[in-house]
Amino acid sequence: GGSRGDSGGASGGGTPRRGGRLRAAFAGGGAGETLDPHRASLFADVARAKALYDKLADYGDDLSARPRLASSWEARPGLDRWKVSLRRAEFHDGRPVTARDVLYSYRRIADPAGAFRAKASLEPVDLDASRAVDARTVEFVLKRPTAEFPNVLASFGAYIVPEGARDLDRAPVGSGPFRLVSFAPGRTAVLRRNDDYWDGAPYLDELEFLVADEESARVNALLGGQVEYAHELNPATARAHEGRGRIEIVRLRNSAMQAFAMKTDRAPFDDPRVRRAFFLIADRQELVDGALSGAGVVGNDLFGKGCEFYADDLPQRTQDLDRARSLLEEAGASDLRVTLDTSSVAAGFTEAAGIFRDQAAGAGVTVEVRTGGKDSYWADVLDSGTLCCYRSGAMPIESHISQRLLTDSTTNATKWAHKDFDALYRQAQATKDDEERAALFGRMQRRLYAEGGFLVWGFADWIIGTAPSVRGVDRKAPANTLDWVRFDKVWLA
Amino acid sequence: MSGLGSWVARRLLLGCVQTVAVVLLVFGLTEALPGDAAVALAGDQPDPARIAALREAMELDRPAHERFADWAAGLPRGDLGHSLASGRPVSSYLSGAFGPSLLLAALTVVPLVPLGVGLGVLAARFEDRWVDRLVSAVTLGVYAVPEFALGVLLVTVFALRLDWLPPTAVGYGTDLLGHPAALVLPVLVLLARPVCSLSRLVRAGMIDALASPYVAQARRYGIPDARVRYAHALPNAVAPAAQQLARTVDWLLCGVIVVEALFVIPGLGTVLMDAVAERDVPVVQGLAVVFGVVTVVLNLGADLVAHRFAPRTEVAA
Amino acid sequence: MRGLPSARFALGAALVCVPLVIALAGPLFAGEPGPRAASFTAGGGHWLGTDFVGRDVVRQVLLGGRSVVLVALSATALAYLVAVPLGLVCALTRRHWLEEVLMRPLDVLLAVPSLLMILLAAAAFPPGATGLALLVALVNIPDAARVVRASAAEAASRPAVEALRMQGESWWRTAVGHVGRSVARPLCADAGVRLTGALYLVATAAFLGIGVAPDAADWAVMVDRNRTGLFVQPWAVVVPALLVVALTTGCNLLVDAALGARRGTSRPGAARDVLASDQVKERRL
Amino acid sequence: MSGSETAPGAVAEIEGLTVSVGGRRILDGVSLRVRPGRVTALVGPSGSGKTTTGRALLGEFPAGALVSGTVRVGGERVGHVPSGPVPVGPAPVRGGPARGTAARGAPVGHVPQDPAAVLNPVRRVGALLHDIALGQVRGLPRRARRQAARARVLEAMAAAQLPDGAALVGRFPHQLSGGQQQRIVLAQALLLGARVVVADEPTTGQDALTRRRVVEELAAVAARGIGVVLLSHDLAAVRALADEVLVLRDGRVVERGPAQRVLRSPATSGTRELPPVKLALTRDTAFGAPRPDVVLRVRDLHARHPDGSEVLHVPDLALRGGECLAVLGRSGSGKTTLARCLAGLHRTYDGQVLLGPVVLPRSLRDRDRRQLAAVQYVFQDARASFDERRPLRDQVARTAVRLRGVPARDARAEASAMLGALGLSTVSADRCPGGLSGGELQRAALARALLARPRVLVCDEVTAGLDTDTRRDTLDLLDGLLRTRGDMSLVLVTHDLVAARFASRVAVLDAGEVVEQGSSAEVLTAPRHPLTAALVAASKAVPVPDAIPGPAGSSCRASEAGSA
Ligand SMILES: Nc1ncnc2c1ncn2[C@@H]1O[C@H](COP(=O)(O)OP(=O)(O)OP(=O)(O)O)[C@@H](O)[C@H]1O
Ligand SMILES: Nc1ncnc2c1ncn2[C@@H]1O[C@H](COP(=O)(O)OP(=O)(O)OP(=O)(O)O)[C@@H](O)[C@H]1O
Ligand SMILES: [Mg+2]
Ligand SMILES: [Mg+2]
Repeated sequence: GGSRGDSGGASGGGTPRRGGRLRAAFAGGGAGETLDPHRASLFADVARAKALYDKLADYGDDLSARPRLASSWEARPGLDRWKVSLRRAEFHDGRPVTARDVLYSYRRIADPAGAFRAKASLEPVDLDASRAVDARTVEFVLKRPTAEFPNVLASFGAYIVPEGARDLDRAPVGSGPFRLVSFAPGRTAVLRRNDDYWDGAPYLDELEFLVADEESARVNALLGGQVEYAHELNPATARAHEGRGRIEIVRLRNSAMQAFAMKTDRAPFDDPRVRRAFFLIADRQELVDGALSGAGVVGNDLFGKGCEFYADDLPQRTQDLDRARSLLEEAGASDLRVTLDTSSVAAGFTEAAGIFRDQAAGAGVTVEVRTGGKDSYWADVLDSGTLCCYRSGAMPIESHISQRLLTDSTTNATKWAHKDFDALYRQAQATKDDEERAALFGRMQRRLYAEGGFLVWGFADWIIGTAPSVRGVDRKAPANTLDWVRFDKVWLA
Repeated sequence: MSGLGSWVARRLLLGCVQTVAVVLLVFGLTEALPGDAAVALAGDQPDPARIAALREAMELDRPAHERFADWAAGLPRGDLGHSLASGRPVSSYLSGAFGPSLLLAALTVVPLVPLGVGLGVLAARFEDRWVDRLVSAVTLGVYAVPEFALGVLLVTVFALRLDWLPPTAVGYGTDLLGHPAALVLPVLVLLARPVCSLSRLVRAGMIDALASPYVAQARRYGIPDARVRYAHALPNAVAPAAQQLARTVDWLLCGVIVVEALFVIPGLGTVLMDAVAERDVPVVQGLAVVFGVVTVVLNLGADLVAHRFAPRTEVAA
Repeated sequence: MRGLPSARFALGAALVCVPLVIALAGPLFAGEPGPRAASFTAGGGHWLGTDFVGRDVVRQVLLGGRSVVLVALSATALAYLVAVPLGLVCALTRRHWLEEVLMRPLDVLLAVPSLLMILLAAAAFPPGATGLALLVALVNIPDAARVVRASAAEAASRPAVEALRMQGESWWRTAVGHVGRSVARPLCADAGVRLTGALYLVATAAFLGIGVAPDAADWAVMVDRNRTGLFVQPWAVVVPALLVVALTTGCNLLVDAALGARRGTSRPGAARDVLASDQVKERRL
Repeated sequence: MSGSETAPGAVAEIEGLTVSVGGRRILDGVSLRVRPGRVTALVGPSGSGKTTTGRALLGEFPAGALVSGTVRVGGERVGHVPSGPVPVGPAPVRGGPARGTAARGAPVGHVPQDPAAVLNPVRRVGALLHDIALGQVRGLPRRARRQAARARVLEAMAAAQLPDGAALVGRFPHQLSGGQQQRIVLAQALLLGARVVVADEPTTGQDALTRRRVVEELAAVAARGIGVVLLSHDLAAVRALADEVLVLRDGRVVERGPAQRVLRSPATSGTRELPPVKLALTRDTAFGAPRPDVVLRVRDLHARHPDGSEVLHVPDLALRGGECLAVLGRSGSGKTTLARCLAGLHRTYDGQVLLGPVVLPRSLRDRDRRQLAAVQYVFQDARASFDERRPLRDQVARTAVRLRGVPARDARAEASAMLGALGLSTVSADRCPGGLSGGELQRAALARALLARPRVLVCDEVTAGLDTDTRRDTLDLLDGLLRTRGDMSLVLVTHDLVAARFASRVAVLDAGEVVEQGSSAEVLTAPRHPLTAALVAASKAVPVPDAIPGPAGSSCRASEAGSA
């Protein structure tokens, strides 16, 4: 099982103690928040969904899939049919979790009318052909061989709800570690321990999610003892309080990739030499120190540091302005002017843009920073512009590639479209052997390292603050993985 | 007074037109913003197919005027429509957020008026002496301190260092009255700048009034000092101060975003922020109705006061 | 200078001088940008530490005055340039419809939350200092116009104004030269605080991408953007904030002093001041 | 209150008071003693320093003035005096927390020359009256206070000749006529029960009947033991009231003594021209030279105030070329309203005002320059009609610049000349209005209107605040203009029947109705309407309570009668 992730990095030691109420402050989505797990998109939504529901699988610290409601999975040799067995688990209303519930949930997600976020992740599955073999076995039929199918089971938002459940926003019934007591959108959600939880009942009696959009409000509430857990703190705040004893700072490494995305299909970045020049312009440490306030590590133009299959054998790139300049000259782009799109949509974006602008000036490149509105930023930069700030939460490298780097990827922000690259990916998905697959992923990554569109300059820490009495908070799990905001393993000392 | 009556009636009628204009304007502005609810909901997964599906689900593919007409048709029934983001009725958004906003506004205005007026009168009374200099310098200084800085300072000192007051109202939801201590700091932060601007306007008006022959006459005739100041000089300073006060109340009711965020008070400002971010047009429109009505009523009130304190205007040739 | 209330004047002048000198001369002394350090650190040759993107705060402070002075002052001035005539027209007209035509649309603007306005501007304006000044002015006009109108209404109906009209005096002289001057004090008080408001609106707008860059060297922007590091590296907030406070407080005190002086000299016959002879002498220096 | 410093029997005292502004001595060694129950009158030409002396008793001096001497009220020093201790009295010592405290011991009642200035424009006139009264009924139980205060207010108003007080307390100052404002301020002083009352021209701007009653009331005040300081040009009133008279000239007391002696036998040059009203001697014809053409005509005029009350109804009134029309009537009868309708300052009326054949727009804002220049109005409250921040001459000259297109420089020269002709020196004209006396301002206001070369000049009480000489000079000037400038006609709104006699025609208003109209000779010698008769009678027979025997009194009356 994948439930042992907490054993290593629990914050503070001692034997877990039952009881108590934990209040956790998150940035929220206002009165538009929802309890429907399939609609979850904010961290607060996900944290609530995680407490109320389960997925069949979830990501471990290295972003490989770990079984959850699924007790095991097994592929047919062709890798296009997967048999998934469910463990014995019950919904909050006492009904057992069955194969029919799984199929209902996935069909609901895939329903075009719902426009749910996880629909894209479930795309490989042919849900019409998939069926319930028995009450606790599902056979998934895939549209093509998919070696990383368990990642689909673990994908963001693929929660299992009871068959026929409709009014998930008001009366959520899940199989998760907590049951809902009350919910006021944009303000609070109170949950109580589910004593019958299959993975062992939580230690906490009660869990309350509170919404505080402003970071300083979360910190103040934590310092003032109004909450015991504050999600998403600033690096500067962390530095101010780290080691002072008043609150505990938990840094979740490698949680967010920070990058500049170059559109490889248009000038000037359609020339690989220009892309390479840009790779050499970036002083990654300066970016991490300046834009992330030091809370992170430098990147190497590849996604997924710390993940399974990550190509960490490639040499770390460093700034080399002379080389960059000559590359640009070669490409006939010595007096290059580019516009860098940024926005306050994510922490560090505008800062990184400013810093990069100054670095680029060193190589004779004029970068004009254009600050756009944050609400439509992602849609705006998907197709327009040439260079933009980019970030991504943790996900398996395979998902990153399938979502962003294939010709038919839906969010291909670098417009990376190469038939041979697509073929490599498909080949990897059809390869059952892990090592062979790793080699294939290595080839793909080397290609990206040499001439890809993502200038990945860093990986930001995810910073969480807790009261000293809070124990059992995992310190290694990147955001979006199983052990992140996992309150069933947390206890109050 | 029939003149005044018809004036008020006309203004109220105009007020309805104004509110309609506000709603139209806000609708237009929100529509003109790049992106729509579907894009906003898609967030960092701007999958075009999904956005299209969302658009269809939210009926955003219909022309703007049709959607507006639909929404407007519901108004007479008191139906403000449903949120695009959550599908919940807009009225529930408004009713939930109006309480905290109203409470904060009321709690701020109650001490604001005596404090602002009192300081202004005090400064004017001791014009150019140390009291005035102190009041002027402090009010100006405080005014120049941004809200967040003041908030952080107050929270650090009174909540985190001294532990006298809770640092935020997190978790109290709409039941703020049940936790009066949590309201002290937000109200102080909200008060700080309006007190300064109000007191400066009052001071300015009072200095002229206190130097006037009619105040000298009242003094000479042995009217108690306080009464001279408040009943005879102050009315001359009231008109601009009333405007300022109306603006302040308007601001308090229509979005004290920083303070709401800093102290986690779920008021109208927060709802507006979220709704705009989500391009939740029906909610924004509902808010526009509230803001329009509030502004119209407050401006009318301020104009009535100004009218009363410039009685001679009625005879202007 | 003729008998300005000297203490207030000196204090105001001193307060204004520091930020003004830094704003005007600062860029000359700023020098070349040094290498960036980590954000919000102290020491390392940085007297006032580093800011949110690791730049030297001293240098940012030296560079950051000009835009503040230019944008905020011009926005405030612009707002009054429109609001004063507008408010005066409304105060002086006897035509209700004209007043309604001018003021009611402004009320509509007032009812639109400024956040929405700024967001729209962010989307519609190409970012630029001029656009920003215009926007800040626009946000302030309705409000300022109401204050002008309210303070001027009484003055506008006095016999002195009737006499001016009887003389066929031009509207401009009547309105600005007479009515405007009689309500100069409340207007100056209002303008003084509005200047501060304009400053921070500039900062907010910068954060949303309008006008100055979000990492611009600009005192108001610095205050806003460095706030996250307040507890690690307070100077990056405190120093620019103090300069802003000094600038606006000083401006206001100077205006107060000037108004006080004007009252002392320009209404000689108001016959209400009792003066000891020595006081008189002091006043006539 | 020690009283030791005050001369025995004096409630207030000025000793060797010298006030100079800008190097000019506007008061020079003035001494004055106010005794309880006695009336001390200050007379003298306009600008001689009466008002300045009166204000000194209140502890007020022109800003920037150099002052020496002593002022004591009730034994306490007032103001600044060089060696003097704390400034006391109601003087607005800037910012002093103690101000006004001493005033409570010895309040000095004050009826200023320009009453509008001391009436708070944004409060109802009853407000201050009520506050004063409340201070006096503190002893009563809380409930009864309001009632009692109100009763006192109404009583004081009645004493100040405002019998319909209940209707007036709720009005704002601008809703009262000039005379009513003055009486409100008088009522304040009466209500106050001060030991000293300074009454600055309390009878100007009042009709003859009211004037007589006001004089009676002041006599009654004195009889209550209050010291009254009467500053006045109204020699009849002075004669009727004063126990002691001081004659001021250029800030110096040139003559002082018991009223009978001073007014009868001028001892020095200062009073040479005082007693006889010389109008009669210089003039035996009516003003101007009337022609038959009608310059201005009022047709079926119904004027309302914004509250809806109709205050004026004039069916038909014509002004012929070169003629002088006097408008008479009791205070509050609508004279100013009529004048303002003509001038375009009062626009809520039905009916027409025609200039020649053309209907004049109701509001002066709709009149073009020629129409503006054609009808000019001299405000009843001259001080309020000036911008207090600009030098007077500049303001006066603007008329010529704006309405006649004269270049600025020439206009200033013209203004100086006109002001000079009215007896105002260039030096005073270069001051701001605050630096001029009431009479001086009145003449400046006249000069301002004259610079427009108007075809119709509407004068609202232009001579009210002037001494006999100046008044005569001013009227002479107007007469001269009427004669030389054939195209000018004059509407003289006045309470001054002497002046009215020189008008070609007279219209009498009562409660907003024209009750009598005709040639002045007819109307004033054989009045048909009882009101006219009463006014004429009252102006002839100024009450002489303790009759001042001798030629002084008779000379005045004789001269007035003789002019008829
Ligand atoms: N704005 C107003 N609203 C209501 N009533 C007014 C207003 N202004 C003046 N009145 C009243 O109208 C009447 C006529 O006033 P008007 O000023 O014409 O009198 P007047 O004859 O000039 O008196 P006086 O000789 O005292 O100057 C008075 O009774 C006055 O109280
Ligand atoms: N602030 C001042 N500066 C210079 N001169 C002044 C000032 N105030 C008054 N005066 C002058 O002092 C003289 C006396 O003025 P005051 O008002 O005492 O005269 P008055 O006798 O009351 O005249 P009137 O009868 O016209 O009211 C006038 O000539 C006036 O111009
Ligand atoms: Mg006088
Ligand atoms: Mg009158």
